[in-house]
Amino acid sequence: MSENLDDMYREIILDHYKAPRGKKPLEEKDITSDGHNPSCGDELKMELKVDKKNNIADVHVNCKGCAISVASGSMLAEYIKGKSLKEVKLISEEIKKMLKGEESKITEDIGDLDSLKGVRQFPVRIKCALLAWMTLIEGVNKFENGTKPDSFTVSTEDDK
Amino acid sequence: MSENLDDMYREIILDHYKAPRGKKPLEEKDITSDGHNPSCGDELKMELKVDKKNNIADVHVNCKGCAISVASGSMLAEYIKGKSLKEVKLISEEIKKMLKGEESKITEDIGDLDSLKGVRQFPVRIKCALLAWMTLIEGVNKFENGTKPDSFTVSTEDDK
Amino acid sequence: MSTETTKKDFLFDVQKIKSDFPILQRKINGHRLVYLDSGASTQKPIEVIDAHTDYFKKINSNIHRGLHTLAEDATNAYEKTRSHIAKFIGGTKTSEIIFTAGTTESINLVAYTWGETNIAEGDEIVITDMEHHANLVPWVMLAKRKNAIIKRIPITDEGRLDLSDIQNIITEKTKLVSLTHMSNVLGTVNPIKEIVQIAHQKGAVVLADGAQSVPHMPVDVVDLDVDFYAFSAHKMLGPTGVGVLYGKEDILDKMPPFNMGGEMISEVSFERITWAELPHKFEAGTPNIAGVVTFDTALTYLENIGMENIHAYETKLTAYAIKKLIQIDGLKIQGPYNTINRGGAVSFTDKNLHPHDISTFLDSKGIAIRAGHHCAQTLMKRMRTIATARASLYIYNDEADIDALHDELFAMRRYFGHE
Amino acid sequence: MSTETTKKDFLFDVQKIKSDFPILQRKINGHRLVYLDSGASTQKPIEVIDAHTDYFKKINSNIHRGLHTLAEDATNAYEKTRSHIAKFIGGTKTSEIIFTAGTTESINLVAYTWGETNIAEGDEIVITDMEHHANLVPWVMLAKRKNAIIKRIPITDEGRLDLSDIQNIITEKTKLVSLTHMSNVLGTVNPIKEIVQIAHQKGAVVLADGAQSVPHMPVDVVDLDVDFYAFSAHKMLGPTGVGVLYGKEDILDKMPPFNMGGEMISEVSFERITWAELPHKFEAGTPNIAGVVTFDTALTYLENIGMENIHAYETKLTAYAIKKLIQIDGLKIQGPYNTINRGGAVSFTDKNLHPHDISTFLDSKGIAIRAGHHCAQTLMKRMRTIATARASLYIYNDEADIDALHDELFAMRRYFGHE
Ligand SMILES: Cc1ncc(COP(=O)(O)O)c(C=O)c1O
Ligand SMILES: Cc1ncc(COP(=O)(O)O)c(C=O)c1O
Repeated sequence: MSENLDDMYREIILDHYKAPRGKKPLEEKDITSDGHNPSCGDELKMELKVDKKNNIADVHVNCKGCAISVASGSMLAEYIKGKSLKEVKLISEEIKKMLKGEESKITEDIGDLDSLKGVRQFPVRIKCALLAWMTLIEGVNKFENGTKPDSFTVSTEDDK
Repeated sequence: MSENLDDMYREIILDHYKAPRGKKPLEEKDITSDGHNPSCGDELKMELKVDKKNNIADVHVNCKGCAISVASGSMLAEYIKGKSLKEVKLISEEIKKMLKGEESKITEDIGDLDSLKGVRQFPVRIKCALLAWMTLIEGVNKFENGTKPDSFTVSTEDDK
Repeated sequence: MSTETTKKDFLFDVQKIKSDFPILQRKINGHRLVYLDSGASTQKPIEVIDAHTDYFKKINSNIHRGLHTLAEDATNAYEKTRSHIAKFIGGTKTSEIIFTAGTTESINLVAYTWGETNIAEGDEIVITDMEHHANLVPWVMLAKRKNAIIKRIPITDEGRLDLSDIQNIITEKTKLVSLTHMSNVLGTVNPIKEIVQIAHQKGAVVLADGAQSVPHMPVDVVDLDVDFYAFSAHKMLGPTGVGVLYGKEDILDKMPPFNMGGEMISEVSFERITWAELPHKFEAGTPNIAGVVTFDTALTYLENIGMENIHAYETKLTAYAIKKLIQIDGLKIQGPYNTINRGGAVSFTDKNLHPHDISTFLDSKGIAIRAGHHCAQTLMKRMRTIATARASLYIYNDEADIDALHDELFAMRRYFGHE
Repeated sequence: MSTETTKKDFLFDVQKIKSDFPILQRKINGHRLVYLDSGASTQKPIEVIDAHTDYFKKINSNIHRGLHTLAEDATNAYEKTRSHIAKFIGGTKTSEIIFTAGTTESINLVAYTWGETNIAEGDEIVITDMEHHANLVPWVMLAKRKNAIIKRIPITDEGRLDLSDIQNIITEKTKLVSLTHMSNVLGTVNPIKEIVQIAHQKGAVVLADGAQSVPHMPVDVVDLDVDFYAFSAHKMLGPTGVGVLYGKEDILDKMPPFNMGGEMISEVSFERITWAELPHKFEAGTPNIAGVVTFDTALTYLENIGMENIHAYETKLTAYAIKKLIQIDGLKIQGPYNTINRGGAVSFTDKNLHPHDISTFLDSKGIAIRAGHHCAQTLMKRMRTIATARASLYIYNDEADIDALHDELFAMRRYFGHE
């Protein structure tokens, strides 16, 4: 399993883990979404500010969990800022595929996110890397459907 | 298990099996007792005539079952005729002990009954050999307690 | 099909197969072991025995929650068997395959969960007159608890289901039809697909007891369209203490869990408990990991021979057995003589001898058969007998085994003086 | 006792024991395997592995109803283990020893049978704040079905039961006290005997979860006077898929059966079903015969070392582990530091690192520990943590294993930049 420890805990991941981006809570927010991973106990709170063009204006992620879930949340915070809701959902689905080892259509340079690939060799840790992205998808979906913020919780267990 | 097939199916046993004694139903009876062995399906009906001195005046045994249960019932019919109720209960308990490999106090010559010993090497068949004797004990007990005949059924499963 | 069968037959070397089963080298009372009790439990090929040893020497660990190499290897091996089974029985989802301790537990699981929540007063549960106690007692007791009604599909004297009145037996009140795919006593293979269609028309759910069928013929639960299907590993070259319950996902999803504890929960607090996703919801505690892992090897062994081949071979051998046994005077086959839709459980009774004496005698010659009610007391009653002797066949049996049985049955009648 | 212990210690050659476990030869990521996850499942000595192989090569058959040699040999071997267990846990009757699939099933059996018939609205069930889900979820759900009340014996910050208010927790309304003998997370060994006395005074029945205790110390259920006791073979060198439920005969006698099917009935008709005598009433269907038979060898292996010796050795090794681990900055032991009434489950948390990262890191060095909530989410909440890392010891561990753990935990902090 762990011959490739450094593949998972890459420099970049440890960097995000030690200094997670998006730490500051938002003053104004349009979306809040909470996720958690019952088998690990990881908990993640996400806040998003959406501008008039439906782009992500600002992000806050607060994850209490392992290095992988924290780093994944931090990378998400960095990556989605300025992207449209549509783009954001698309990339989330592609990251899910990438982590599950399914064929993904990612061609562009996804920067730091690429380093999450190393998690694939550690199947039990995939849920950790997924947590932030599932919480994001759920938040955006509910926002688009007009559901009130903070009325739901994502669980990684729901994802088969 | 069956290196000693002939030990179990001794000449005497086969003889009783092929021509069971006590076949004739009684015209007058003081005790009737039914026994059965659910795991084999063996069924046994017993009728006893008791004289004024509390001796067994006549016996009828009808057993539908394997060679061992039939032979054991036949030997019982032959052996207990003329014996007192007390003697009959005593020998039944001793036969139980003998079959279970416990120490038995039988010293007298018990004739054909001795051949039941061979069954001991076939633990699953012990219940077959026991059936008649348990039915007898039950019948005599109920008779002594004044319970009406034919109101009960013995099951070998009750004997631990 | 018959020409194809003949062709495939050449691929099936019974002597080679016999040599894969170490126990067949054992001498019983000085005779070679002729094992004709596979309906009770089959023997295990060396591959399966070795797989078990390997598991304990190289992988052994608890599963699922572990983050170390052994735990991950064990989890992968365990889940590999699940995928294998899903494929083996017709291509189900892995979430529809639940590991249990055996057929008996599989059926009880359904009775305690689906049954407890779906059967109400006045509802009807339909079984048949040829059920094993495992597929009878749970339903009779459930019906008792719920004031529901047990109805039975009768059987003909030949030992086939009598479907002439089926439309009156399965009605709008029927909530469940639970029946065996193959009788462990008669050998009869029941027309599950036909019965499923009738039951579904009436809105009833169908459980098929596959304990005797999956080991002996190709089974496709998706094609049969059954809602539940149960079987045991130990009757198909696998280890003891492993069973399978297949259930349709939408039905399983709505069922409450059965046993409760570790692995089957998602979140636990005193206020709220949520269940894990399928199939884990139904697998509480540490399962029989080594058993499940080893079962994979048994499935592969069977696939390498081919379930079609196994079925064709056993059908031929069953026909041979019936032909030989009916030559013996006073012997009666209990079950169909015709081998169409009939498996290799061959029950018989002797006019003069109790099955227990038959079994004891044969054992003294190294021949292992079963005698008794075969956990089917109500069927015994229907057949007006208290017990039968049963020879049940598998891939490691051949005509020589049947000949030995036949010859010793002859000798037996002489021994007991019934020539 | 301590001088006696020291003397006996010389009889206990850990290096010899290590060599009995083939899996310990395996290299994990290039390192020797340091197995510190015995609380989840133990490794198996070669004797146990061989016993299993032997069973399948020489004896394998279904049990009880068979009249042939193999069936009788298998039945004898199966029942031999039952007698052995009866002796191992203090000399109970064999009718009081029921084979199950594991601790989880043992406890669920009691909940479904005794619980279903003895717990009514308003009754109280007392558990503790350190229960495994297996001894929590069944009771919470039973209480929900019955409108009964769950009460909990709290724990101190050190991780011991807080019995100060026990007379108000166990009351005349209490029908059942169900608690673990040893915590799988904290290592705490609970004063079962004392609690049984209090419970019996109030008329309550006591179930003790012995999953973590029976493998590690002498246990005498007769002396403890518990009414039910549950444990698993796989946590004491035995096979997976085998558990034990001990129950007092008079209580078992009055309980309805659990799973229903073959072997557990006496007579079956549609009018009347009667149950087999104890213990068979609770063993429906074909059990894990090979597993039960093999368990006998595991018991003998443990007895040859001596449960007193095992307990004394593990106590010493636990003290060593605690002493070493508290030297690491930022590490906190979750559970008692004092090894009196404490077993070798050593949980810890790191100020900066999640247990999953700890476990993954250690695994890369060949060290197998467990990380997570250990099926004890309510205990995690009480300890104000979401998960712990846990090293759990057994007879094949030694100081070198603890040293390896200690050293790699140091290295880990450097790797993640938390020196
Ligand atoms: C205290 C305790 N109880 C119950 C169990 C459940 O045992 P099993 O998974 O063998 O059923 C465990 C095992 O993790 C345990 O540690
Ligand atoms: C038709 C049938 N159903 C159910 C069972 C019970 O299977 P198990 O004992 O493996 O639970 C058997 C096995 O004897 C069987 O033949």
